[in-house]
Amino acid sequence: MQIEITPEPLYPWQRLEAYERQLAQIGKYGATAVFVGTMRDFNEGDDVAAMHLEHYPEMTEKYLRNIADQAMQQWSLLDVMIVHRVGSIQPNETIVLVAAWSAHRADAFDASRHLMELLKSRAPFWKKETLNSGTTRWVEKNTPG
Amino acid sequence: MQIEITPEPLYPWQRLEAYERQLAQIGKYGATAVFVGTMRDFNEGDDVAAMHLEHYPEMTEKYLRNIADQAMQQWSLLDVMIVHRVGSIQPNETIVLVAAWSAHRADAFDASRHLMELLKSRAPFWKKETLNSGTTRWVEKNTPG
Amino acid sequence: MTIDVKFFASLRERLGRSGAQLDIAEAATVAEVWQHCTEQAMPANVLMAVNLEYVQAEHPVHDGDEVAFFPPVTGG
Amino acid sequence: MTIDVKFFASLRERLGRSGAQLDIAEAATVAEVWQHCTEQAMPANVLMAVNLEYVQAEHPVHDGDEVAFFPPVTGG
Repeated sequence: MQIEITPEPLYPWQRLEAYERQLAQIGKYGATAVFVGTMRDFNEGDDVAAMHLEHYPEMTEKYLRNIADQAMQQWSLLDVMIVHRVGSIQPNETIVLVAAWSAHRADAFDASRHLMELLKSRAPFWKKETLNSGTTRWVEKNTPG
Repeated sequence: MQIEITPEPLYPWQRLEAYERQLAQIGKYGATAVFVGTMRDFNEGDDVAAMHLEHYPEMTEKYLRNIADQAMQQWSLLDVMIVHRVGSIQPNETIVLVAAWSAHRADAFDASRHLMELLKSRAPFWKKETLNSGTTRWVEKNTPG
Repeated sequence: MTIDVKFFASLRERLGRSGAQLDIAEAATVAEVWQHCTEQAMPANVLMAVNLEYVQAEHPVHDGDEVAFFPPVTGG
Repeated sequence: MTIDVKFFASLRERLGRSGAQLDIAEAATVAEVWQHCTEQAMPANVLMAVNLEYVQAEHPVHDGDEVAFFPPVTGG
């Protein structure tokens, strides 16, 4: 299991490739479901130039570990990965990567989606956007999935 | 949109990285949902040494294009990718890669899962397993997702 | 009329051939194509396609059609 | 008793500080911690945590607790 909050650029496909190379369960997982959230260059009808992601370090990490542990119990999973960016982010950069490995595709699909919904609705991260006009604004709320 | 049936080894994460590099909608997609199906080294209680994947070339390609086109109409998607192996496959090799790009995560999740269910239930592929014992057998049916 | 018949996977192996060129005098259904080609009853779970699209056994066939029979699919 | 109070994001900016060390005489609830720290009514959508776990406003606080207030989350 890998849970990470990082201020560094995140390359999801490289990350997954590297992670799978050292997965102990080679030959056991038949299904991998992945979600990647990417920063868009628009939001609420405005062009967005940049974003800053604030978080509550200890609580965010604890929360992500908890939901990953719960997912491992709720579904038949072999492994789970959650990586989330914080700090300054540019359009088209990856914000979040969630992956679930299972022997069965329904478990992988259900778990990855459930983790994303919990992350979006309860993990203590906050986005502040800088518009092309130079104005900054806090994103008010996440849309339901 | 990319639909491909290939006898060559498939490296899903490299494939996605290369594909995203030339995506025209940079900055427009906020959500990418991916499913990767991998050959397991067990099935129905037996150890599996190798697999051969047969298909009905013209119909399979047509079917995959149809479901991808329908998904583009049914959901708000920016792009779709389906790549499927045929021929000889070893345990831990990738069998199928499905990806959906959208501005919204619900569309990406729904579309990728729907495409996998349609592919599993109706795309004309057939698996023949070689067990560790040397016996070969056709896989009888796919499990519902 | 001429019908291009194809068999796949375990069905191909059981019948011992991957297909047939069928010449029949009159319009027929997919089920009749099966009867002309094989000496067996059609297994209940056989899937059928005409010109690359799924059809039912009573679907009509026409000159030049490609008719395929195959077992439940197991891709992905 | 001593309570470590934290504010995040737009709430931190609106209150003009990221937290406070609060010394209060008696056991209190999270809502009372808010009242001690700010001169404002608590916005309806504020989320609260004690020792890194979500709680409601009437949750009790104890000596040494870390109490956090923040707006709706927008990660992912």
